[in-house]
Amino acid sequence: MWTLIFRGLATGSIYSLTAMGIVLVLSTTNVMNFAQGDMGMFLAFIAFALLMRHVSYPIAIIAVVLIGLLLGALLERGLMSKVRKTTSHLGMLIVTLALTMILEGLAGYFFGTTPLLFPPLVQGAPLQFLGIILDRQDLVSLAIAGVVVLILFIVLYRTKIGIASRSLAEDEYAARLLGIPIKNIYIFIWAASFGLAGLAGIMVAPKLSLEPSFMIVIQLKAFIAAVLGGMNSVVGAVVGGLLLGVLENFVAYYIPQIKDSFSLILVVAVLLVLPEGIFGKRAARRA
Amino acid sequence: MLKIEELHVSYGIIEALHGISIEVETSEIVSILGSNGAGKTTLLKTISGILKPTTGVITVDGVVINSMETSNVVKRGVVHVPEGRHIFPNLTVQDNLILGGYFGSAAQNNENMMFVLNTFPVLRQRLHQKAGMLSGGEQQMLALGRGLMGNPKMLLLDEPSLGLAPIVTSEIFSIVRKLAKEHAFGVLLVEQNARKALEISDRGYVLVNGTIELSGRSEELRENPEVQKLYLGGKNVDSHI
Amino acid sequence: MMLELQNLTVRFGNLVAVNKLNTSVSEGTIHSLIGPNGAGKTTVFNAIYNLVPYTGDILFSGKSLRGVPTYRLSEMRMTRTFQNLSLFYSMTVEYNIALGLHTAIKSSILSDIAGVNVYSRKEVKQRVARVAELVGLSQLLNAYPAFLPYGTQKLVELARALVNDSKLVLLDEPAAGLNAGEKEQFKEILLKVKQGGVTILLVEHDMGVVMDISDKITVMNFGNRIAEGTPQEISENPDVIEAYLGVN
Amino acid sequence: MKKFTPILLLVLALLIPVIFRQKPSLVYYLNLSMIYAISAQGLNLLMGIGGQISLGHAAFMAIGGYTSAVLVMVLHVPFIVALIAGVGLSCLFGLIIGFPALRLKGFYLAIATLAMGTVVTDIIKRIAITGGDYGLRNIPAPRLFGFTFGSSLSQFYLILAGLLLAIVVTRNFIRSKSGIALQAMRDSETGAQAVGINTSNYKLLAFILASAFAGLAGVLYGHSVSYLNTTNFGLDLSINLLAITIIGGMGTVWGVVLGSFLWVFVRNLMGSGLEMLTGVLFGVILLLVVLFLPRGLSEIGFRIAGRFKGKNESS
Repeated sequence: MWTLIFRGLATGSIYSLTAMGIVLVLSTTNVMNFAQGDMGMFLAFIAFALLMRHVSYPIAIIAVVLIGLLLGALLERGLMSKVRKTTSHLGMLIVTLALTMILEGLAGYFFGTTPLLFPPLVQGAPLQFLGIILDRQDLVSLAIAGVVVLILFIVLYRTKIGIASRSLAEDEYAARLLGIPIKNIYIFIWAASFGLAGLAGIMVAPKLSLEPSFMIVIQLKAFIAAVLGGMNSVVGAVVGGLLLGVLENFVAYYIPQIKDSFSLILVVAVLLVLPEGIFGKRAARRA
Repeated sequence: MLKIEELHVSYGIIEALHGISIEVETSEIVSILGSNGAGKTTLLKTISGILKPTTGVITVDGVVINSMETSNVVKRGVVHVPEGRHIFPNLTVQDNLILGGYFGSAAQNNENMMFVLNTFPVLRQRLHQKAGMLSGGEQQMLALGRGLMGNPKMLLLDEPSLGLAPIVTSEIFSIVRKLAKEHAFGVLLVEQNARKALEISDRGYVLVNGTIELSGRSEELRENPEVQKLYLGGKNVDSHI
Repeated sequence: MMLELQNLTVRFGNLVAVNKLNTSVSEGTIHSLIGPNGAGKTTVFNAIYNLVPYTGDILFSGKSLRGVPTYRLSEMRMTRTFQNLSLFYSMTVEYNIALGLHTAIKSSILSDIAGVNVYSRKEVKQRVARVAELVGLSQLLNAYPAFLPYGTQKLVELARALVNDSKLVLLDEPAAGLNAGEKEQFKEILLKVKQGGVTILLVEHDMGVVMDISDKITVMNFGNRIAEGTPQEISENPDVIEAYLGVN
Repeated sequence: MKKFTPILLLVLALLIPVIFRQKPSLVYYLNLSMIYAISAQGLNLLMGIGGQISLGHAAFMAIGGYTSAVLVMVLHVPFIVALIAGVGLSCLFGLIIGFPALRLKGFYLAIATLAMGTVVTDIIKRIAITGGDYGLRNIPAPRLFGFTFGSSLSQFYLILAGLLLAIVVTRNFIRSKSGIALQAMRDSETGAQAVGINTSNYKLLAFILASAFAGLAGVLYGHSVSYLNTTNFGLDLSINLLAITIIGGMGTVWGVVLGSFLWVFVRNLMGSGLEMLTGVLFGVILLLVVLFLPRGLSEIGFRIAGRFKGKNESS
């Protein structure tokens, strides 16, 4: 029972990381990023290349996150800022779909489509604690996810740039009137979400095999987590991801026949019945 | 201090302002009156750099600001408190205020925060609540307070009385007047509530279809039959244009 | 009565946007709904169109509109225009107006697949031409609305609302953004429309327009009806003067 | 002149396989292109005319293909019956998937259709009769009126007929009352409701029609390629169909055909080892189209045609 919950949380933490990136971008820039997962996939390949060149694990992680931040900033300046001006929401969605085609194509071209084995973050037998079986890999990924969530929260709620990002999500016009340098905030947001994608990619890669499409499933689950969380709050995304991870583990254990479709049916149901998400809140709009 | 000369502004092919000239001095409150669609909000948006004029010059203390980005206009001390308040409803009152002082140093912001909370004591009680939970009047105070956090030399107020009960409007207006006089900044006030606006302002301009139709000292405007007509719609208000 | 509002109340959370509003619109009149920003005027339109939940009742030609979906109203001969234009920008003015006849023309899935263009029928063209002449758009039928001045676009929307022989037309701020000349033209057109037997319910900010053409005016403030009467009565009403000029 | 262009094109189309009969692989790719064009034509109606989005379009091809294949292989029903059943079932699912569209817009609709599409292929995979992970092999060739369309060449004409049907129906529908109502809704939903358009019904209609095309394409795919596997009808294909439609030009009938040919040929004719770059190339083209050519590549065609016309008139 507790083992199930723990495993669920470990998987859920990965959903949360990806969902946070999606929600961060969606709520501030109004772009639903279908490429969040593939951004992580691309960075996981870079991490793989580094590890193969005997770069140590921690350095590879740091390098990938830094590369992610840089790519995110480039993506915003080079593409998204231009797209924002000229196209509709639908257009922006298609732009991110195009991005998935490009990223998967590039990864496939450089690394091939044969699944690769990504070295695990840590090795060793699972730990036992009060009768719960704790996988080391899961423990590490939970810990990393926890630290990242904490850092992101401090940034979003305690720093000017974070508060400004949240204000942009609520009312861009007002943010502009206050003189907030919106350009920089957008760069910050895309950089942060690309960085998050990289971390998620590295967490997932050892669990699945590394191939150009390996993040698609996670991307889908992250969408579901984001929808559960109400699409507009980063807190919701984290909780939604963890909840989905746990629910999935229970369903897979007790009713394995429906484990693949369960979350998909759940998301459609939530969208139709509770469009604000389970934890979502209706924005406290002015009268 | 704020000087606007021959300002023309267009939306695409449609011109909304046809050559407007306005001045506001330090410590002076100037109201802009006019019906919906007359171009009042367009004027404020152009001053704050949201819209770019086709021709014309806007200067603040002699510096041309009409080609600047909004963030630079704000740095020059021109702060626009928009119609409908536009507070950030899901952010706390404190976060709303912090964003008003985005460019200030920490020390300066602390000082401003104290000042704003002393001016609007209601906000102090609600500092950690979500701004969306405030009443209409409190939200307007928050919007004003957020504007004051930016150390304005020139405050642009768009319809501060919108949706507020008369007594609340009076309270807010008297605070604005007091602040402008004591802290020596200019106020450009756009208002539908013409009588109220003329009560607190020193001078006023009447904007009709993108042109200044009348201007003068507030007392004069208040007595002017044209102004009365504009607001209660006598016959042929438009015919003399 | 063409339209009756009985104790109409609309709440958004704690805010009462419209409070127990009672009024009736007589057949063949121009009835205006005025009040400062945020007084609840557009909310009344939205309630009539079943776009917001309300209590009380709304009767159209004696029939309650409760639960009647928005799209049915056109068939019942009630149409409206919008504060922000809602034209079909990928289509010509002619088609924009002709679509007002959507409920009047029948088609089947077979005729759809066979590619029958119902709007090219002679009868449709005639009706469109007639209403285009009424509002002065005859020369512009082949133009695309996006290239027309704002005021003319508003006329296209009006023509679309009129083409299906509507009994009642709800106009939301039709004069906003019009220049002086266009306003004069608009007033004349509305009076002509009224002569044609159409009842008009008007939400409008421009007092010049309202005072000149209304038969009856209802004044709202903070969701409440504060006065009702002829333009003359309204302009002398002290409550109205206070709402607009803020006399203490 | 203009009147004869379609006839000219048709004659050319009819001659193509004869000209290339030495190259059956080329004819095979032509067939595939046409199949994707039929499917994308449905997406064109849905997105280009109806303004709705679907990320589950490929699933309807799977429904059509599997239904027809299973009926022919297991129940031995005539191809024509299986064809109708495949399209019919696809329509039914189109109706079902259309319901969320009544409440959801934009991104949310994209997620819902993505999820539902995935569920559909998932369910198909789980039914034993469909061959599960191994897929369905040796699906018999289409047989109509006693004639078996066994070769790529004969299938070419059958698929061409399907494509022509799709094109004609799309063209007609765009001008019909329903088509115009859908375009009105796309331009302004509030305006459409004000003139009495029952927007819910028309949205459902758009989904049903789109699924009908996809279903038809799926049936033709199954019986001509003779192999079906759910992995070929996943999100990947849905996205590619979307790309085909947008690159070719949403709302234009011929653009979609152009887009399909481009996609199939670029993908299959790029040298070995470079296949993966097709995705990159298509992604880049898609980006450029979204940024610079809102009407897709067909816009370039329009411009050239326009210039040509202008020259003719001036000379």
